[in-house]
Amino acid sequence: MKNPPALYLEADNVSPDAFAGKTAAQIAELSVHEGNTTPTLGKYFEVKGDAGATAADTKIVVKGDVKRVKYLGFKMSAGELVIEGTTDLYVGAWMTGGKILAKGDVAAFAATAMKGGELVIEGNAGNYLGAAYRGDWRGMSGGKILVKGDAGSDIGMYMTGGEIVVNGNVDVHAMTHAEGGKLIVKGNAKSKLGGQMVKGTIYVFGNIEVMMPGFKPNGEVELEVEGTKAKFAHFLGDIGERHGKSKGVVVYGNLYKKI
Amino acid sequence: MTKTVTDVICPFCGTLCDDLEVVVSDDGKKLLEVYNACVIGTEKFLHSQSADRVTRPRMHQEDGSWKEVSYDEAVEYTAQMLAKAKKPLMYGWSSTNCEAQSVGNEIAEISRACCDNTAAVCHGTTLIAVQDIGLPTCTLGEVKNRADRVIFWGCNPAHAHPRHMSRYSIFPRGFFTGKGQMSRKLIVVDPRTTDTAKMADVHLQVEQGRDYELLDALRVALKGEWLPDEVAGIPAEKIREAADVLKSGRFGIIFFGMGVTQSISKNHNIDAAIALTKDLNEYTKYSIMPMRGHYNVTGSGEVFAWQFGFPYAVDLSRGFARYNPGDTSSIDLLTRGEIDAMFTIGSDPGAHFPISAVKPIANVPSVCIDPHLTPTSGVSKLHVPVAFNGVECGGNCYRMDNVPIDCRKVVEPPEGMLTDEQFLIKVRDRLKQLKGAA
Amino acid sequence: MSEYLIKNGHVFDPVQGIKGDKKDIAIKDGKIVDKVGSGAKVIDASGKTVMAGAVEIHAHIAGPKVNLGRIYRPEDKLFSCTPTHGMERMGGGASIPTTFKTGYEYAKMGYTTAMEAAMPPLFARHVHEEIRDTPIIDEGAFPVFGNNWFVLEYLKNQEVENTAAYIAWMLRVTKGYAVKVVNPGGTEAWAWGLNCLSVNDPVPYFDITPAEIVKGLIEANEYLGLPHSMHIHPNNLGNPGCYETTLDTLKLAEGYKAKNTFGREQVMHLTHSQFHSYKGTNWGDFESGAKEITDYVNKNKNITIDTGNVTLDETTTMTADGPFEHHLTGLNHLKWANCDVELETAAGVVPYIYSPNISVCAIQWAIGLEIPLMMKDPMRCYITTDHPNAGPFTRYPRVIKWLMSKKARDTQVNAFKHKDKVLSQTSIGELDREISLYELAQMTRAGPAKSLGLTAICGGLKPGMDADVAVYNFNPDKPVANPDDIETAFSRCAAVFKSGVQVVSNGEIVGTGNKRTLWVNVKVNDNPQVMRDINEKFVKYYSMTQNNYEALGHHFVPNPFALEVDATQA
Amino acid sequence: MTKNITINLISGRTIQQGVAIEGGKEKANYRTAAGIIELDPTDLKRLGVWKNTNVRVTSPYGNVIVKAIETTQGPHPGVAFIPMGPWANSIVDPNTYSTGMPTFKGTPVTLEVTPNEPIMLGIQLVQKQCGVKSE
Repeated sequence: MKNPPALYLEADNVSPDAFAGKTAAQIAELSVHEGNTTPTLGKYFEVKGDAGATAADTKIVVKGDVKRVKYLGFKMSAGELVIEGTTDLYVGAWMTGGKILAKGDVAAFAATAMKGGELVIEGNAGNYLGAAYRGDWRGMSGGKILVKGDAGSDIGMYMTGGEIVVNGNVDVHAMTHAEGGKLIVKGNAKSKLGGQMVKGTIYVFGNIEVMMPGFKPNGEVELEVEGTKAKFAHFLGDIGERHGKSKGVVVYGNLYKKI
Repeated sequence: MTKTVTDVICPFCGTLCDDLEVVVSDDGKKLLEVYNACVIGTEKFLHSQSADRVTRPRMHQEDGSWKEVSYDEAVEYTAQMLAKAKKPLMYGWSSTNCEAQSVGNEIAEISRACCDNTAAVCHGTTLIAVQDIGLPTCTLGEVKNRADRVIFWGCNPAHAHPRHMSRYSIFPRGFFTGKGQMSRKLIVVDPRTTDTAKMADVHLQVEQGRDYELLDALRVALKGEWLPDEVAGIPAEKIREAADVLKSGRFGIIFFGMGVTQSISKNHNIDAAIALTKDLNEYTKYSIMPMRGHYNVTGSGEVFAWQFGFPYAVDLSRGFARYNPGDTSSIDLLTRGEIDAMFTIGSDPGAHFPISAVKPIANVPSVCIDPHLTPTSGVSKLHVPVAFNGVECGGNCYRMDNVPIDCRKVVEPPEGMLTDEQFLIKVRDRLKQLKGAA
Repeated sequence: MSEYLIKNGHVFDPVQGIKGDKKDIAIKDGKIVDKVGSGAKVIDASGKTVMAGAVEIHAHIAGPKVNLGRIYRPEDKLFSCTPTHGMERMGGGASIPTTFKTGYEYAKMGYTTAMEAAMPPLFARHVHEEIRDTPIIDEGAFPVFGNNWFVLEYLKNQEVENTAAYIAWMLRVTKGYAVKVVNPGGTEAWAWGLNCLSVNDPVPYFDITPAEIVKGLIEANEYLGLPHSMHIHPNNLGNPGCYETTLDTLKLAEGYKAKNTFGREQVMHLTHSQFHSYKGTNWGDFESGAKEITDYVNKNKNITIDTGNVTLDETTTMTADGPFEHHLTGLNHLKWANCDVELETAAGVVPYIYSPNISVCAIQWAIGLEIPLMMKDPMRCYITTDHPNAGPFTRYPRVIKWLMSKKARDTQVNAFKHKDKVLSQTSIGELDREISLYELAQMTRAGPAKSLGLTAICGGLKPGMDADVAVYNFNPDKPVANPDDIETAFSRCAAVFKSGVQVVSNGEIVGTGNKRTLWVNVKVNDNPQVMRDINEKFVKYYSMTQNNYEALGHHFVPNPFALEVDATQA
Repeated sequence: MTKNITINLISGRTIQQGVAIEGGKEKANYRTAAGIIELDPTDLKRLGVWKNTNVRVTSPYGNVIVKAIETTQGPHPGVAFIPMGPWANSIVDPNTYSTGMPTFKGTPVTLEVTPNEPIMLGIQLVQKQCGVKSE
C-alpha cells in the first residue's frame, strides 16, 4: 500500500477472479475508484507476482494499511485472498466460493448475500455480516463464516442457509428474518435475538441480554455443538412471525441457550 | 386595500395543510395575516417578513465575519466546488419544491455526488423497513372517512404535527365516521405521557428502546399464544387487552414517528410494526403511515426514486446510482470521513446531526442554501439566502401520505432574491461549462 | 424541421394494407408526406423492416404505485444501474426502470407512444411529473373510475348523464385519456378488507353490483364518444376458474355499439386477458381457458383485448386491484405494499418470480401465447406484458420471437421442468400458427392505435400522419436461421423517428423528440348538479381542497396534446 | 444537597421548538425552547435542585449546558428529554448501527448541577464545537 488516498478506495477488482491470468503489470493496470476518480491499482499498491491461470489457482495477499479500502474479495468465486490488516466495508460481499482470511477487523456488510466459500475473520466483524442486501429477502444462503472476535448488529439478517460461528459476542438483531441457516455464538448475545425468525437455528453459549417475547420455552436438550457437549434450554420462535408447515406440523425457528 | 389568498399550502410539516388563508397587501409585497394555520405555520409565514432577513449571499471570513457577495459569485464558488470535489455530498432537499429537487439531481449527476435528504435523520429507517417487508398504507382522507382505531406509536402530533388530529385522524367527521372523535378509539404508545398520550383511550407507556419487543408481543397476542408475564415494562394482560382493541376495529391506522425510527432497533421497529399491520389485515382492515417531518421530504424521496431508483442516500460517485444506508448515508459519510465537499439546501444538518457529523462540514468547502440563519450556515463557507418556498414561490410538494399538492406563492420575495430553482439552474449551467458537458 | 427519406425498406403498414413491399417513406415537418426534396437526409433501409412507431396500450410506467415499486425494491436495481452516456441520463431498474430508462428502452425497441394504465386521480400531479421526466415517447394516462364514489352513487340511480359529466370534469382536471376500470366495486370493498369476486357481488354500503358499474360506464363512455372505450381489468383476476367471471364481464358489452368520431369500433377493451383466462378449481388442476375467451371475443366485434404475456422473469406486480395483491402476498410471502386512496381507488404492489420450474408459471406463459395465436383478427388483439405485472416491457422482443416462431416456443416448452403439465393443461403444443410481420404491425401499431382512437395520428405510415417510424435490422426476404435473431432485431432499432425527429440510430439514443402528453378534452353542457356534488364531496370528505385538486399547472404538463371531443349535442 | 445522577436521554420535537426554529435560530427564543432538559419531578429531586437550574449533561460523546425544567409531559421517571437541536446533538449517541440513523433516543447521560455555567445560543454552540469563529 502506497500513496494513501484522501478519501476511501473501492478495490472491487482485488479478487482472484479479476486477477486470474494476468501478470503483475496487468494487475497493476486494473482500476480502483476514489470518489468519482478512477485510477489504477498500481497507484496505491505495489503488485508482486503473477496470478494463476484461473481464479482457483490464484492466491492474493494484501499487505499494508487497508483501513480505508472497500470491496476486497467482492464477488469472488474461487481461489484465496489473505488480508493482513484491518479493512473496511464489503469484504467478500456476494462471494460464491474460495477462501478469504482477514487477519484484522472487517467493517460492515462483509459477506453480503454470500452463496458459498469460506470467510475467516481473526479480529472483529462489523454490522450486517452475512446479511441480505437492502430490500432483498435472500441473505446468506451458503458457505461458512468464522469470526474469532466479536460481531456487530444485524448479522445473518434474512439468512437462508450456511453457517456463522462467532467466538465472541454479538450485538443486537442477530438472525432477524432468518429462514434457515445456523448461527453459533460462543459469547453473549444482546437483545432482539432471532426477531421475526421464520426458520433456522441459533446456539448461544453465554447470556442473552433480553429474550424476545416471541420465543417460547420448549424444555431442555443435551447437545454437542462445535465439539462442546452440554445441556441447552430450547426455545421455539419467533411465534409472532408467520410459519410454514411440514407434514402438517408447524416449523419454527430454534434457539438453544447453554445452561 | 388588501387581498386574501385562499387554499394556501403550509410549508412546514408533512401534514401539508392546504386550507390556509393569507391576507397580503394590495401590491402583493407584504404579508399581513395568516388564518387556519397552527402556531408554527403562522410563525413561518410571518417570520418570512422579518426586517433583519439576510437577502444576499455571504462568504464566511477567517475572523468569523461575513462578506456580502453577488449571486453570480456564489454560483461560481458552488460550481467550482462541485467540479473539483471527488465525492461531494448534496444534502437536504426536504424544504424545497420538486422542481428544484429535479435540477439538483441533474447537478448531482454531472458532479457525480452523493445525494441525500432529511430522511437520513428522520424516516430513513422507515424506508429501509418498507424495503424489507412492504407497507400497507392509505391516504389521510381514508383515515378521516373510515378509521375507528387510531394508534400513535412513538409520535407526538400534538407538538410535531399540530393540525393532524383535527384535519385527519381524531376529530373530523367523515363519511363512515359521522360521530368524529366518538367513532374512534385512540391508542398511544410512548415512554412519556405526552400531550397526545393524555388524550388516549389506551396509553402503553413502553420502556424506552423496547418497542420491538412490545410489537412482537402484540403479534403473539393476536395469535393467542404464550407470553412472558411482562414485556417492555407492560403486563401481558394489558398487551392482550390492547391486541383485542386493535382486532375489534373495522378500519385501523397506525401512525408512527421518531420514537421508533430513532430508538434502538430503528428499521426493525418499523419492520415489526408493519408486520403487525399485515397480521391485522387477516382479521380486519389496517394501514400504517409514517408521520413525515419536513413538508417535502416525501417529495424528495419520490423525485430521487423516479430519476435514480432510490428514495434517499444515493451515491452517484461511480457514475451510476448506488444505495446502501450505512455506506451511502449522510451521517456515515460524514463521520467516516468519506466526503470532500458539502452542499446543503432546504435543511439544517448543523442543528439536527450529532455534533460528530457536523464537525466534518466545517473542514471542507461548503455551501448552505437557506433563507434562514442556521447552525449550518454558521459553519459553512458560503451562505446563499433564497426566497421562501411555499411563501414567495410555488412548486410541487408531497404530503406524508405521498399525495402531491402544488404550493402557492403568496407574496413577492425581496427585490433581487432568487428562488432555490433559479439559483440551482445557474449552478447547473455553469457546472456544465466547467465539465464540458453538453 | 429537416426532411428525411427512408429508402428501399420492406414496409409493413396495415393502415394502407402494405405487406412488405419495397417502398420509400418520406418525412417532412414531423409528418409522413408523399415526397420530399432532393435535400432530404436519406436513410438506407434496404434489407430492413420498416413499420410505424409502436403503440403501447397498457403499461404501468408512471405514478405512485410504480414509484412505490422503485422505492421499496432497491434489489431490483442491484448491479443494474447505468451511467450517463451520450444524451442519456443515468438509468436503473430491471422490472421497474427509472423514468429516463423507460423512455430510452421503449424508443430503442421502436415504440413512440405509450399509455399509463392506471392513474389514481388524487395523484394526477405525480403521474404527470413522471410522464414529463420520461423522454421521447408520447404518453397518456387512464384515470380509474370503477370504484369511484361519484360513479357508484350516480350509477346506483342509473344517472348516466351525470356520470358522463363527472368523467368529463375528471379527464379535464387530471389531464386523463380514458375511462379505466379495475376490479369494479371490489377495490371499494377492499377498503373494508373485502372483495367482489363475481359481477353480481354487491359493493358494501353502496349497494350496486360490478355488472351495473361496467354497463353504466360503457354507456357514459359512449354518451361522451371518447376516443378510447371503457378499458377493463375485470373482477376475480388471477384465480383458477376466473375465465367464467371474465365471460360474464364480456357479455355486459352485448348490444352496445361504439359511438365516436375517432374510428374506434369497440365498446370494451379487456386488458391483460391472460390473467383472466384460467380454468380449473385450484392450483393443482389449473388449466387454460384461452379457447373459451378467444372464441367469445372472435365472435363479438365490439371488444378488443391485450395479452399480458408472462415472460418468465423476476418482476414486480402492481395493480389497483388491492385485494388481489393481498391475496398474492399470502401465496408467495414477499413484501406487500398497498395504498387505499380516499373516494377513488387503491393499489397494491408485490414482487413475483415467474419461475420456469413452477408449473403454474409455465402454464401462464402458455396461455399468454395461446390467446394471440387463437385470435382471428390481429386488429383486435394487442401485445402487452401488463408491464411489469407479467414481465417487463423490455421483453417484448422475446414475446415477438415466441409469437413468430413455433420453433422458439417448442424450445421453451422443452426447457420447462413440468413440460408434460404445460402440454396437458394448455394447447400451446398444437398451435402451429406463426405471426407474420404484417400481423405484428397490426398487433403493435395499427390495432392499438385504432382501439385508442389515435388512427389519424399514429400507428400507420399514411401521408398526413405523425412521422413515428421504426426501422429494424430484419430482412423478411431471408429465412430466419435462428429464432433468437428475431429477438435481437426487435431489441434495438436501426433507426427510430418520433414525430419526424430521429431519436434512435443503431440502437443508440440520438434525440429526445418532442415528447407530448396526450389527454382528452370533452366539452359537455353545464351540469350544476354534478358541480354541486363535487363541491360537497371536497368540503366533507376529501383531504385536500377542490381548488388544489384542480390545480395542474404548465410545469406538470409542459407539452400537452388534447384530443377534442364535443359531447354538447349528445 | 445536589448530586450527579445518570439518566436515559431522549430528544424530539416540541411545538415551542417548532415555533422557535421558524422564528430564527440565531435568537434567544430558540435557546429558551431547546436549550433545556425536561425532567420528571422525582429525577429533579434525585438531582437535588429546584426546576429552572442550569445543569451540565455529559455523555460518552460530549457535554452541554442546558436548563433543567420540570416536564409537562410526564410522568417519565428515569427518562430525560431535550428538544431536538444543537444542545441535544452535542451529546446524543451517533452510532447508526450501519443504518444511517444515529441513536437520537436512548443515550445514557450524567447530570451535574452547574447553576453558574451559561447556556450558549444555538448557532454559537455549534460554531464553538466546530472551531469556527462567530461574528
